[in-house]
Amino acid sequence: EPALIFDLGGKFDKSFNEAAYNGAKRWADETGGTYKELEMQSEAQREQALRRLAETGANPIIMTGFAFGDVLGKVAGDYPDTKFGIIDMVVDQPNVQSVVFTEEQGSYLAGVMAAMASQSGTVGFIGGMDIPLIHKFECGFAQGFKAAKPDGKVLINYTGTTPAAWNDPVKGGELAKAQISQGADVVYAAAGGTGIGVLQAVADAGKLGVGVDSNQNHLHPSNMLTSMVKRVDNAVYDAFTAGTDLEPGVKVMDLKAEGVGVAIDDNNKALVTPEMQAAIDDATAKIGSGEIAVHDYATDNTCPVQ
Amino acid sequence: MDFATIIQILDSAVRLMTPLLLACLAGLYSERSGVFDIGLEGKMLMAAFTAASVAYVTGSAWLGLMAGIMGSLALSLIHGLASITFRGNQLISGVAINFLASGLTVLLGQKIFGLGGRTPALEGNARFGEITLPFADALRDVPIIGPIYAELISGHTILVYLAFAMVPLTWWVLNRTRFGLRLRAVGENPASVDTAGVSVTRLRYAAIAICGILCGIAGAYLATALSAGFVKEMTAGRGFIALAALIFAKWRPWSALGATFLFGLLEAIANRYPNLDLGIITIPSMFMNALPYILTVIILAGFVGRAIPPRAGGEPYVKER
Amino acid sequence: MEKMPKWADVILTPLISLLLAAAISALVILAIGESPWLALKTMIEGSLGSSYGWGFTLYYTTNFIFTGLAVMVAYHASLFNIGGEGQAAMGGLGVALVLLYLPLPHWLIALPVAMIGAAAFGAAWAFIPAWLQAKRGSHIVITTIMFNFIAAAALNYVLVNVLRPVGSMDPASARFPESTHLPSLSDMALAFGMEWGKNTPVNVTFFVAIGACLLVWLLIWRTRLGYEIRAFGKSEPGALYAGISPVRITIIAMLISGGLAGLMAINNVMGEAERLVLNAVEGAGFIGIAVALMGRNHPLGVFLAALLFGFLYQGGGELALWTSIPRELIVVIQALVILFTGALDNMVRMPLERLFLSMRKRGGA
Amino acid sequence: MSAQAQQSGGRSDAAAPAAIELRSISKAFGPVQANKNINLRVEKGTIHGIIGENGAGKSTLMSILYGFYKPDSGEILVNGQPLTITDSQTAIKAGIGMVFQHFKLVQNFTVLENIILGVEDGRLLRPSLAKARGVLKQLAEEYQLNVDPDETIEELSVGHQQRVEILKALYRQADILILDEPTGVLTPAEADHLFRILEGLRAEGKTIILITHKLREIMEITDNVSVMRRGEMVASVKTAETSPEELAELMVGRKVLLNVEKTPAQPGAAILEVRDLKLVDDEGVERLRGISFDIRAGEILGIAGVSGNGQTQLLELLGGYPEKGSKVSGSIRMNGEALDLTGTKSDAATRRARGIGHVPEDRQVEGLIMDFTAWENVAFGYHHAPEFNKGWLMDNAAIREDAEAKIKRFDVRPPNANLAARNFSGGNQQKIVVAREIERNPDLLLIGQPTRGVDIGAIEFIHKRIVELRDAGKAVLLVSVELDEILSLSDRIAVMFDGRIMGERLPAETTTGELGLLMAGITDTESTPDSAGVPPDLKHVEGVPGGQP
Ligand SMILES: Nc1ncnc2c1ncn2[C@@H]1O[C@H](COP(=O)(O)OP(=O)(O)OP(=O)(O)O)[C@@H](O)[C@H]1O
Ligand SMILES: Nc1ncnc2c1ncn2[C@@H]1O[C@H](COP(=O)(O)OP(=O)(O)OP(=O)(O)O)[C@@H](O)[C@H]1O
Ligand SMILES: [Mg+2]
Ligand SMILES: [Mg+2]
Repeated sequence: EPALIFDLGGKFDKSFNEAAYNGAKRWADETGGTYKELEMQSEAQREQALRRLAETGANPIIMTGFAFGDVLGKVAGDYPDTKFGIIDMVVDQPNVQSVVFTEEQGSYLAGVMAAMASQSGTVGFIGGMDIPLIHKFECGFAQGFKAAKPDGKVLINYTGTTPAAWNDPVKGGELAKAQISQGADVVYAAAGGTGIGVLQAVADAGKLGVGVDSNQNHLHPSNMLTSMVKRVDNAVYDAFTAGTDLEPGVKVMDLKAEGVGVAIDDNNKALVTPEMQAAIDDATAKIGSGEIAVHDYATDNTCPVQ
Repeated sequence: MDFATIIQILDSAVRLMTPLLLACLAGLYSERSGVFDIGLEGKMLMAAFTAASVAYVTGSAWLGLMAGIMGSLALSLIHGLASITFRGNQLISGVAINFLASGLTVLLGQKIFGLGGRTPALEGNARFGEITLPFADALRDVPIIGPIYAELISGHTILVYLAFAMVPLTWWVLNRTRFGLRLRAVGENPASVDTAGVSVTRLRYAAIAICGILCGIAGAYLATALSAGFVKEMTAGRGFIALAALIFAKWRPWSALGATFLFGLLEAIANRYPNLDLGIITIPSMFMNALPYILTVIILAGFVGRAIPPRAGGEPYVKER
Repeated sequence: MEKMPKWADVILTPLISLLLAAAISALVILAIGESPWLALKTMIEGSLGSSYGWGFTLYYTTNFIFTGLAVMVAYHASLFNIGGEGQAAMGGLGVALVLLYLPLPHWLIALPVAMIGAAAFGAAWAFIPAWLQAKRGSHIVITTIMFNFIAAAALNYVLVNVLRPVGSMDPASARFPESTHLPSLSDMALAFGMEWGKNTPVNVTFFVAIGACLLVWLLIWRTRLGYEIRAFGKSEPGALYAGISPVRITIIAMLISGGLAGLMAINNVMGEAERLVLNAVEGAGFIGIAVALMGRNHPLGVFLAALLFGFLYQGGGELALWTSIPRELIVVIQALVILFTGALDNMVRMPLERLFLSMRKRGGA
Repeated sequence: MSAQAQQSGGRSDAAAPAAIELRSISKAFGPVQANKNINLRVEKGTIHGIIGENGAGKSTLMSILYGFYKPDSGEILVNGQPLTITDSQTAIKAGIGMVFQHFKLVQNFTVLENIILGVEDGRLLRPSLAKARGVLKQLAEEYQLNVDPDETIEELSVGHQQRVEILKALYRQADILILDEPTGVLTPAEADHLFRILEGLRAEGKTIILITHKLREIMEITDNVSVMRRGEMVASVKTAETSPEELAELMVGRKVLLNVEKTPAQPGAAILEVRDLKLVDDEGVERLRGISFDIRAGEILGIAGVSGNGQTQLLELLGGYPEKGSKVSGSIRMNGEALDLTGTKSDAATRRARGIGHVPEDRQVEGLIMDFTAWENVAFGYHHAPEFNKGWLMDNAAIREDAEAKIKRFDVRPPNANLAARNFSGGNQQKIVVAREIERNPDLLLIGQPTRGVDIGAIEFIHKRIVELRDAGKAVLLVSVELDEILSLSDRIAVMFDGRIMGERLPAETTTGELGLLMAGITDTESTPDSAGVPPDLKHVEGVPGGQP
């Protein structure tokens, strides 16, 4: 029986935990199988949860979030017969599959779209807490935007310094309004529950929003340019499907593997012009071929643009 | 910084200060009556939840507002029971109320909507819309006054105007009415009120009820005006900031306006300048986010003297032991 | 003459209050369509039913003892320190810096040094609000609230930009050297050939916490400084009359308070995580307020209240982990426990007093 | 007003009903039986005194009558009609007014606001305030009760605060006025003035119940007097048919010496030399304007004066804790050595170490920590003393032992060192403070208002101890607003007015009249008031004999 462990944000975090949950649910719905799921309550529980699940025979055990990396590194060796999967972090152990996403590539595409949709030449990015992971989104977005509009401007805000930063739609809305008043007409939110407020404020102002992680286009049809989807659900689904045969090593979910991408559906179809679509396809191809190398902020903590 | 930017920042400050102002005035009523209230946060949170839920279900922001007030009032009642009727510790009661709201909102939200404590997004009449004041559009192009009127003063939701109207109203109630006189007296020396033949209990309950109503409006404003629905823990510490503003304002209504405006303004400025580039160094976002708090401390240390709370504050009125 | 025997006040009243809280909690659980019985069973088994559960319960207890004592000491000087959260976070920074940058060959050496680092950083973070209160009259409640936010920002910055190992995504410091790892209670039990609480985070810090309770008790009720703190807390004019300096006491009490809050880092940062992560304090600073107030500002009370919260935390964690009951239920239960034992205690005490009084009258007549 | 209505209804009984009749009233506070089966009859149009030791239950009984406490059993008749008094509103409606021992005023309200509190005429304040202003003016003229209606209470002297309380009752048209220890905080002159008012009220047919510890006042003004002891009413007599000695015995249950016995002083070397002491408080008001005096060993220097003329500041300054932010100059020498006036060595702890004991004016705010037990309070201020400490820790056993001994020697009741200070009556609280300060045998004892609100048994005791200390060759600085106390205890009297010492007199060679003049700032050389120097809070001292224009 596979198991899934959510990080502290909880499974309904409107972000990647929720995406993981959707993947597991899809697997359960399709196969009729059952799985165990756990939500973390505190830092100290991580190890407890891993060990308890491993001891009860759950296999594979998938966990979301970089915060598990340290503990998994410690625990995995004690349960050589159990397969583990960790998302957003690389853990070098023989029975661990590390799934990493190239958020910068997906964000790059979103940046390209934003540049083409923007009339003012100014777009915005709103992150939750100021942590490296979110800079990956920011930097990819900025690269894509600059590639299409070299003299355009990206406004950047982070919501806060406590976990409340992920759940403050009011502040998110206010940041969006501040960016809009500075000319931004497309705003990309990578801020969990805070993003809901961002997208709402953007829609209220008649501007365009870009969602994150799961497809959020339905939130404000015709005011959502797109969503940068990060297919955590696929990663979980695949892992559950692989079951005990989960392949150890690093699994890169990149643009090519459709691990990341921009969502285009009925809600935003009207906004995606043929030229835009062409640009997306072009960029996708070039990134795939390596012609465009989107810089990953995490490698050196710097961003080539801005 | 040009004039338009200043207007935009002030406009943002007004929106950000409104929940603080309402909560601050709520605390003012309660604390001037001698009942300390660190549960402002919890009451706002509960109100935000009930307001958003009912607004979603009924599609009416006004019904949502009523529900927000009810939700907050229910917690006020618990606080009253603990701190007035049973003469318990007001601080503990406040702490408990914060926990209670934090847990109950998500628990109920999950039970009702199954979205992990969120409510579905509110649309149309389920939210308070922005009001354009008369002549706002006509005056917009008049220099200076035009933008001030059209962009700063006009274009807020009704709750913002209500919050601002509460300031002179509160001042008037406290200083010009019988109720206000008694309310202030009961916070300074409840025995004086008791020996005058007026019920201390009833007065304090009345104060706490007003506190509940105002917190209710604040919560409803957060969930149904500023944003479009409830998200868990969405008050994000605003109740505590309101408490700080209340002390800062030395428990006075006009000063409360000033104090909350200051908080709103500092936050608006920090929002506007997320990375202050000082040429040599760039101040990281973390510190711009903390700027309102740092400046508060500096202002407090430099310009505001000792704040003396209402004399009977925090103590239950005990006649016989 | 007392209205009722001391045991009734100290044991019976809280017990009945707890039962009331439990009863209401059961109603809440029923209301969300779950079984209260199952919930209770899961909580008790998960937290007290095995050495494993105890290992976690005592770990959380240790955290709460430190923050509870911190609030308590300041409270005796009538200073309401809401800043435990920030002070404990800063204590963590102190521990991390000491352990990462000083060569410490053995935990027996590392522990005292880290304790100094933790206490010093916690105390330093309490010093500014204390100084502002003493000298400038800035209200300690506001300044400590503000300092919580500022500490979070500072930590956010330090972890992301200074302590984070290159290439790591995780805003956390590197692991502390192996030599500084604290023995867990299960290791210690194993040394005596006992199998106890394997893989649980409770560590030697638990004993440090108990020691802290004793020392704080001595400090407050047996030393001149404690006497002065209590006197000042009860009456400032009285303190002046007795030659006690308000400035000195305000600052010293807050330094001790901040130091105690900072010491919590020994448990969670040094003992459990063995590295510094963002939000390591996880609200323990705020729980400390409830613990101190419920513990009636006495170290023994703080210990018991911390144990109760440790139980709720671990039991609640288990509940959320292994049943479909959402984890927020536990927050509600905590709230009810705080409410009934801490704020509505007179609801139980008053009738009890009447009962004892009438019993005595009948007995006397 | 129901009482008046009934009166005008015209009852045909030959004997007029009593204004108040209490029938077997009982009241317990938890285990404490404060009132036991009390019967009391107060005739209409009389002044009825109630006396009794601290804690006898006087205040409780009156609070029941005023509806502040609910009796456990018993019956109350007002003007012959049974009346269930559930709260103060009922009592007020029945025409009962009460001035509490501890005033029930809102400190930061104006006089006017305090007056109308609870009897406003409508929802808005403005008309009520206007009306009250008019009525107040009328009452002020009628009864000589002048106060500035716009002053806040905290700026008024206690005497004036009391006037406000009386005005409150009169404004509520009280027919029956209860005064609980009204003279405890008044100067003799103010007390005289109050009595003239009370007599005026009686002449108008109002009934007055007066609680006091001062038998002189009972004899002077009351028609009847009731004595309480340990919760019971032990006697009710006509004042004309009794004597102070008899009352004292009834009250305490033993014979009491009403006058201090003391031998002439044998002054030695100067212990304390004060020169040109000046103090400006943080609001810039000059509180002390150059005070100089000596106290010698074996001598009691009494400082007389209306309160608010700098005595408090003088005591606090000598005690080592002048008000925060005040500026001090001058010099103090103790046993020939200078004492620091500023800096860290000017605090109360240092003063104690130099041999200065201090019984502060306000025992509840300064002298005691009310939540500490009696034994903890016995170390208060001396908690650094070696005999109370063992190394790093305090020696609680030693402190406790010391406390038990002091409680025994000073007959503190109940003799339970574990009781919190707040659970002792005022008199017994005072004994704890006096015991602590006197028993350490200080070279100099500062003692402010030693017997305020204390019953006669305890007064006798405290006075004796002070004289004993003097006889042991120590110096005593006594500050009191009780001229009787000053006259009977002091070896020399200095009168303070407006931060200055107006003159020194020997008790045998002066009179209350002369001291009263000095207290009002009038020296005998110039007979016009020193109007230039009258501080603002003395604008209303017309109660002081000779101080009135
Ligand atoms: N509110 C109260 N709660 C509990 N006990 C009280 C209360 N008030 C008074 N008592 C108790 O009742 C007894 C009578 O007190 P009361 O105040 O009536 O005495 P009193 O005669 O007015 O004394 P004093 O001369 O000091 O004013 C006291 O011994 C005290 O222990
Ligand atoms: N609310 C109360 N609770 C408990 N005891 C009380 C209360 N109020 C008064 N007492 C007790 O009643 C007694 C008399 O109190 P009261 O307030 O009448 O006079 P006091 O201020 O103590 O004395 P004094 O008349 O000397 O000023 C004291 O023992 C006092 O501690
Ligand atoms: Mg009394
Ligand atoms: Mg008394």
